[in-house]
Amino acid sequence: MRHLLNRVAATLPVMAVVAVLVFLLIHLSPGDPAALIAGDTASADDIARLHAALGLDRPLWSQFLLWAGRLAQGDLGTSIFTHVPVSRLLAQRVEPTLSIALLTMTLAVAASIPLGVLAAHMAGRWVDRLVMLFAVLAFSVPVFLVGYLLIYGFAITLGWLPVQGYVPLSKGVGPWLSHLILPCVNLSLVYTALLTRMTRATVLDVLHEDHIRTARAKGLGVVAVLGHALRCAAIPIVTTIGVGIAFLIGGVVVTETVFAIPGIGRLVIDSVQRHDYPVIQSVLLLSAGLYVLVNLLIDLSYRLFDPRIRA
Amino acid sequence: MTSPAPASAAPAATERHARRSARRRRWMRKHPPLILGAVLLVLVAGLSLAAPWIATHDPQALDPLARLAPPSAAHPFGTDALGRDLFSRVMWGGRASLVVGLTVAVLATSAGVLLGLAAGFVRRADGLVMRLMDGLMAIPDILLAIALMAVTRASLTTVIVAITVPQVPRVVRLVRSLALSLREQQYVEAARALGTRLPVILWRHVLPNMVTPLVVQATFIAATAMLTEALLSFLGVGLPPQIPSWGTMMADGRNFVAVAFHAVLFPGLFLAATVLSVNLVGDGLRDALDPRLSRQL
Amino acid sequence: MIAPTSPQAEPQPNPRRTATPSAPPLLEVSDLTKHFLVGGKAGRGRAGGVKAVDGVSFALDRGETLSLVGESGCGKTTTGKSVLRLIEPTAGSVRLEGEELLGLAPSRMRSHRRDMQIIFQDPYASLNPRLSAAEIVAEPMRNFADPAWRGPGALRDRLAWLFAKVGLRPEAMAKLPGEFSGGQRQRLGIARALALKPKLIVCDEPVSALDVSVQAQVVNLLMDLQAEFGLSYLFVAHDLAVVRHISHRVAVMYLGRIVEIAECERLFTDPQHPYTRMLLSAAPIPAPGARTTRVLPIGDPPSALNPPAGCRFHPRCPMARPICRETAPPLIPHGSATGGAHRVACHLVS
Amino acid sequence: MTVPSPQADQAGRPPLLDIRDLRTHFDTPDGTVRSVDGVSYRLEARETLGIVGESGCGKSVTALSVLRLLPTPPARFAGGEIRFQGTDLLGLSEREMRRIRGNRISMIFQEPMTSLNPVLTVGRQIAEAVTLHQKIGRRQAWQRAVEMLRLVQIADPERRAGEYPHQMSGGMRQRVMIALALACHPDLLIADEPTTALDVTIQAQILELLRDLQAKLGMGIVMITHDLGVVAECCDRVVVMYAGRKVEEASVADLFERPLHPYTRALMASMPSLQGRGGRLAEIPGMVPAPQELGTGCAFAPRCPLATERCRRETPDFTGAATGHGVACFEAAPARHQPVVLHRHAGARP
Amino acid sequence: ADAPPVTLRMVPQADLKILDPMFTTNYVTRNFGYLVYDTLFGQDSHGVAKPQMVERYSRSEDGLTWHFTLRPGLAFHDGSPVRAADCVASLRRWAARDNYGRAMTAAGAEWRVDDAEDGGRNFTLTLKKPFGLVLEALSKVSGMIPVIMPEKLAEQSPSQPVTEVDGSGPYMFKRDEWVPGSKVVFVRNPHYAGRTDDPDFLSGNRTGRIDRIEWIYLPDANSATAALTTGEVDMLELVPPDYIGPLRADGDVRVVEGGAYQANLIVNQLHPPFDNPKIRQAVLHAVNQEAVVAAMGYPPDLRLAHCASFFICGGANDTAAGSEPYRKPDPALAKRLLDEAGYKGEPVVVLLPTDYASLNAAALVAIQTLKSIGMTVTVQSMDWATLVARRAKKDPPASGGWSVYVTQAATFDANSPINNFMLGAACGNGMPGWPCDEALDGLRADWIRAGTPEERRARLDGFQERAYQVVPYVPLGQFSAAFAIRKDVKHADRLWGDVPQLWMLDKAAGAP
Ligand SMILES: Nc1ncnc2c1ncn2[C@@H]1O[C@H](COP(=O)(O)OP(=O)(O)OP(=O)(O)O)[C@@H](O)[C@H]1O
Ligand SMILES: Nc1ncnc2c1ncn2[C@@H]1O[C@H](COP(=O)(O)OP(=O)(O)OP(=O)(O)O)[C@@H](O)[C@H]1O
Ligand SMILES: [Mg+2]
Ligand SMILES: [Mg+2]
Repeated sequence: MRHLLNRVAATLPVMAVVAVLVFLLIHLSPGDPAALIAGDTASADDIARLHAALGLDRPLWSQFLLWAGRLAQGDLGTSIFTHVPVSRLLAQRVEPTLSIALLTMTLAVAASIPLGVLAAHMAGRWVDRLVMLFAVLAFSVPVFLVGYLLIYGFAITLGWLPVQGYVPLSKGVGPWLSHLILPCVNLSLVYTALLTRMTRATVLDVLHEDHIRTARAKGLGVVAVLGHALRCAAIPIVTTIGVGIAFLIGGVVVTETVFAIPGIGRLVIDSVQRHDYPVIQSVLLLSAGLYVLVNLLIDLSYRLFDPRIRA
Repeated sequence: MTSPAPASAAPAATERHARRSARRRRWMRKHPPLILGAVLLVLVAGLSLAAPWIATHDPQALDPLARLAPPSAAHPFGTDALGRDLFSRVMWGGRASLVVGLTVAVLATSAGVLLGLAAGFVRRADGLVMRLMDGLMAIPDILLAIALMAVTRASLTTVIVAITVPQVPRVVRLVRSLALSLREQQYVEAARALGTRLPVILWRHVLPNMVTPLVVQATFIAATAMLTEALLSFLGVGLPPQIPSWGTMMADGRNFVAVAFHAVLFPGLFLAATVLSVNLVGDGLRDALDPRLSRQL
Repeated sequence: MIAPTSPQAEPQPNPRRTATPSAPPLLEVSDLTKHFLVGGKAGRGRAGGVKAVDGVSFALDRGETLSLVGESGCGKTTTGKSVLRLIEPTAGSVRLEGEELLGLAPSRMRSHRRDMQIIFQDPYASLNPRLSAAEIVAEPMRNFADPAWRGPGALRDRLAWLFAKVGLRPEAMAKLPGEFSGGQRQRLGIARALALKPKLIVCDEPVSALDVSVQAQVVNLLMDLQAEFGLSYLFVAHDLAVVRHISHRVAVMYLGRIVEIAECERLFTDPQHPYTRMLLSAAPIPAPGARTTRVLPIGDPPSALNPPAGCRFHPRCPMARPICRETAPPLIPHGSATGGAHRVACHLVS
Repeated sequence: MTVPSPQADQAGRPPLLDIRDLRTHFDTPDGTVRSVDGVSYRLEARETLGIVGESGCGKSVTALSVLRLLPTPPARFAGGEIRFQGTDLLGLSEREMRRIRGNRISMIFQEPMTSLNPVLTVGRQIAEAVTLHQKIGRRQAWQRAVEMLRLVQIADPERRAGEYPHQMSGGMRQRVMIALALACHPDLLIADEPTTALDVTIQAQILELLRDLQAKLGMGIVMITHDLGVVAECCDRVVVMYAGRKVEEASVADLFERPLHPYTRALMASMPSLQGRGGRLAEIPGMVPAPQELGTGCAFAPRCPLATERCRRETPDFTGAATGHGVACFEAAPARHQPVVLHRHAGARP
Repeated sequence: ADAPPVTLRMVPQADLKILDPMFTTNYVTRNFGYLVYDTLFGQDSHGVAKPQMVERYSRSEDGLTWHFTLRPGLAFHDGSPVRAADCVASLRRWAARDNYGRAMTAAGAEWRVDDAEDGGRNFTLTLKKPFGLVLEALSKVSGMIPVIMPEKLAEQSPSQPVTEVDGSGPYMFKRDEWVPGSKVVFVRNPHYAGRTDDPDFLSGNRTGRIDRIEWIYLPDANSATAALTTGEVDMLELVPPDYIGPLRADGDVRVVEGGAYQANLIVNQLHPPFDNPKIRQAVLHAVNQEAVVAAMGYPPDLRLAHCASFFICGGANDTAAGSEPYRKPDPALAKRLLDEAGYKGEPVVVLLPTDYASLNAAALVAIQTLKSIGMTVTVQSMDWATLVARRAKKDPPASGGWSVYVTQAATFDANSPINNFMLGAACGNGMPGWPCDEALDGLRADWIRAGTPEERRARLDGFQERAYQVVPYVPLGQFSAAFAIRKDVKHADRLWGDVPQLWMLDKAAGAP
């Protein structure tokens, strides 16, 4: 319990740093948010009034305190362009993004761990070479190029899957899934590559450790030995899953654009193009929070995998 | 030293040289990805550098009446939505990718080394630097780059900065962890015992022993940077369109994917080939120089 | 219970001393203590942490070899490095030729480094793999500009001399450490330690990693150098045969404390502390049938994280009495014949 | 050839282990490494055979060859056979081999710290071996694990079985390794430097334990070590290896009394003794050759004071096996008790 | 029974951000306005203003006093009746921002509720000076349209958009289903009181036939087009130009011409070099309209090789007056004019939008044009939102201002001296570019006051002749946009102009 609290407490400074960074990012920018909010026909007076109303004339630190204070109360502000509370905008878009992220992660983990273990077992042979070639290719080809290829092939030419969009889970698992397959396959390629490489490298490392020789000297077969190795390799792999969350969130921006999915990624792109700062800030905070949260969970999960950490 | 020494040293030297080059050849044969990557990279870089002589058209000349033409003899890669010759643009466009890749790798690595060494060797700096890096790491790379682009005007410099900033924490963490382990190395301890000053220790003992992982890391950063540049351009927040780059070309072409796939395909292929070559070089270097790195990088 | 911070008496004048009686010994360590904080981040570790070295005192004369022996983790390395301030001791005093080293400013400390050097156990890890042999040996000389080796010519001569001293051929100068064998690397380490003409060398298990045949070469070299330059060695080792061969005096450590210290000959022929006896009886003798009976300690060594109260050896001591559980025995002189040079920390030895 | 004939012993049973002219080579990018190049030895039940030699001479490779635990490639059996109770192990399929490993032949490794799986309880690791080879349930297997831990003198085995390796000291881990190795009552135990990483007191405990267990369970033991002391204490016969070859084989008493091979003699002379502080140790000049640098001729010739032209040209056969004391040396056989004149190292004048 | 609602899915031309059609000139917001709000008058496909909410109206002899009476039964979405007071408040709000509204205010317009008790159905407009375009103004199709919203909404500050939505239009906005950036949902307004006459453009019976309308914003041209061909959506409001050809070839899809547009080069007339009309003329001479519209991607049949008018060619006000010198692009003449005007290489700062493909293309051609006549061009790329903010700056180009940007205007923002957003701007206006020519202002006022069509025509010609001399902006060419609708949607042939009249469409129940 103490441990848990300690861990949770350790995330606070990270989030505080993120908050400062996010705040500074916008406030050190050259544009004037007030001019943007006021719109294209506003007069200089209008802008000046807005400037004051938004508190933009105050010193930076006081603006930060004001902003952070509201943030602490869960008030993310209001979108400059749609005048809708940012929290509502985000809430509307969480489902598609989470769906993509979770499904992608599931696909990637399910594919990469067997692949990585296989490659490690076959290290140096052609299976390994093939797997590594796939991994390096997936790392090298731009996500969106693959996305368009997938759309072209599976949605337009073959017509098996929808081209774009998102159907909420409440409309049925079938439609939901059919809309997610292409984007998730697209996105999972990179993630799978990352995890496969990591799995291979760690398992390969473990396979060189002394206790694996002990296991083999006991008479264990290949599968059991690989099982042993995978257990020992769990922590780096799980860590990579966590670090990969950042990868994933970044990738979601692209896939959502390519597959026209109304998720948080699309929101952020729209907002960037319109300088809708409250939205950008909130998305940055949200994704950093998600990253920190996932990595906190992963951190806590280490104890499941490695008894040495339980002490 | 008297005269016999050089006389006997000369054959020894040539012999050692011969042995080394033999070893190098063997070593290269053992690492086909490295060779493949290096050859590919040299090829792409060569084409980009030779663009002024290879290009058949002015890469910026518009010809609206001949837009989106499929590949033909006059336009080997076809034309884009404004009738510009894609072949010439692709040849020229490599420069942006290479410049971005190289600059980001150098900048991120240098910044990372400075901060990482500070964190690893100056106890008071450690907390501050690492908290800052944790904060930066928590924001996904691409989002951070996008956000940075949102607050600045698009230009080569801003794109490079926006791509560099998210990469720095990675290097810092690597350098710091290397520094922490090198700090405990006996030869560093020995240097302290010998009265060597900290800056000299860093320069003579710590930095040279970081070079291998850093070079490998830098290649991966270069590859990531090229992809990110294309990605930012694709999302409309990257290089300004007047700079021909594979990324901006694909961004230009993305609206025409279904009617003129070639406008995306050719720059995409070149980008993929370049990134692939850099990744192969990185992987190859890692495996060749220090196989244990594969877990860290 | 109230345990005295140091159960050991102040160092006594050493009868082996060669200088005038009024001059201080070369090295005088008293009450040296080092506690490592454990448990990761500062503050959250267990109070006190690992008591790696807990009140160690001894003196070392010019031209003398004092060995530290004991089981793994008893604090030998920590003691050696603390003397050089490669590890910052928690408390105590280290005096080199009478001058206190602890608390010296880094710049002042640096100038003392010329007099004290260290040779490490691992001949692979202690040489920077990217520097040539000549650069490695020249490093200390570059750090301290001395007229004797200032200027490239003088430096080269000095290097050649050093290489010859440790039995390396001059051609070896250009090679990288990776191109040497273990024994040759250890010679490089010795040459580097020797470069500044130190008075004291801490040898942290310098031969443990070497093969028997090479070990003999290095042991001989160390002894030759001592004879030639009057060096003093603080010799950390666990191979009792080597220790017996090379030392003048031996200190036996157990869990951060010295339990017995004596002239080498005496310690091996007339060990007093039960732990010393066990240590000696445990060493395998390369002669079939030589071993008669063997008394071994009970169980495993306790952890330095929370050492037992009283005599630290009592849980493993077959002769332990109630008092051993309660009071830590002081390190007191044993036998009048030794003039106080043989000291034992045991309630059972009078 | 002087390989002992494959005839059965008096009882008509084949020997427990009979290695004949084993050659294990490694194909590396830098050429073929002949790590084991013609090694033969024989072991009877209840016998302990010591194998000594310096680092890299092929002791471990020989042992791993027996269990076929070397990765192939790069390892390759270039010749010879390994008969275990009459069956040639090199001819078995991987599946058949697996049934032998951990069941009829077990192995203990040098590093107790890393040879156990850090994420599984020790009880489970032992029980796993038991369920693998014997048709018993999980509960019984666990019971067996606890029994084995008790057998190797681990206190409170029920609790310890549920602990992880990191919760144990080095000595305890090595005992767990022994328990694991003996869990299926193997006929042959190969111990590859089982005590090198341990303190002397713990080493003595472990060696005693092994002796005890051998008396109880009656397995044959191959004891690999580089410490002649260990050999003297616990082996019946000894094989001395140098650079991938067997250079001498004798009963322990014979070997220590009248070592025949110059290498064996030099080895013994170079060891400091516990008997007194000595002058200079006898050195063996040079170093152990790297296996890929081996040419023709006796591998020890470059370091050997007795070497002749012939030694450098021809590889000496192993002779005298029938007498129970064999040696591979042209110069050795007649030279009983002849003093060996050893080189003094040129650079190390006193 | 619970038959699933018949749903029409349309890809709008842009994302709906602002919900107040009297606040912004955004076309999406306007289209949104026509769905959820109603107007007093509606234009038919002949450009004639027809009473819409108004049952009857009268005009005094001198044209200075107008009486309006609302149709009975009009109701807002919550069922409450539409009152004269709501109209008056809405019109006042509109007059504060719109060009027409301001012009009317300048003519002394005053709005008044007639029957004081609870707001009634009658209200009055009084003017101090003659204003010939009252009905045109009240039925204006573009820019900020005079919709009628409840009094309490209309009374909010006109410098902030109204964020609530409550209208009396044919459809209701489903705020709970609104996903900004992605989806806007409308359902049929049960309280809508339609007229009895047939629907015609924005007039007549606008009662919706389809139960539910979803606007699904798909910024990616490929996705949008693919979604239409696979039937995931029923309609694209604005077909990406390059996909017009492929969609025409698709048997399930009908491509409908969707109103004329004019591409424009806006020049900043506050600062050199474009404060000099001669330099503006030079640019006008240099422009090759065909290249511009070709670059924008429109197929040949939807673009004009050359439009010799500031107004929409083929529209009500099409006239060639004064355009004679500009019939052919003449770079040589342009260069000469530039020399004569004393152009000395002052830098021309072009704002290049990166996120609108067709504007980007047009701008790039414009840049090439400017360079080709020897102007020093500095390009600054930015997204449209930044550009919109930047263009409001009056600073000199060298210190953060700008010289040139490219935009486009649909028919109703181009086709008259007052509709046309640049020609309609008088001196002292806030329109970026800040055109100011006193003579032109006078001619415009004359045109507004003109009583008869003939008179108006003549004054229009005069106005355009002057415009060709002072060049308030540079027209870059004219093209037609296109809708695309799946063939299972009925009545697509009734669509006209660039406003999607979704209330006219119908779809068989049960169709996907
Ligand atoms: N940096 C450190 N942090 C925490 N504990 C340490 C540290 N260094 C040493 N210790 C602990 O201090 C104790 C003494 O360590 P030291 O290395 O001095 O032992 P040693 O006698 O040299 O052992 P060995 O024979 O194994 O080299 C051990 O318990 C060790 O775990
Ligand atoms: N996988 C391998 N590839 C190449 N060479 C190998 C491999 N394994 C062992 N060798 C070589 O075989 C030789 C014998 O090694 P081995 O491990 O048997 O030595 P050892 O006698 O057990 O030494 P130590 O006392 O250090 O354990 C060494 O020179 C080693 O370099
Ligand atoms: Mg030590
Ligand atoms: Mg070995």
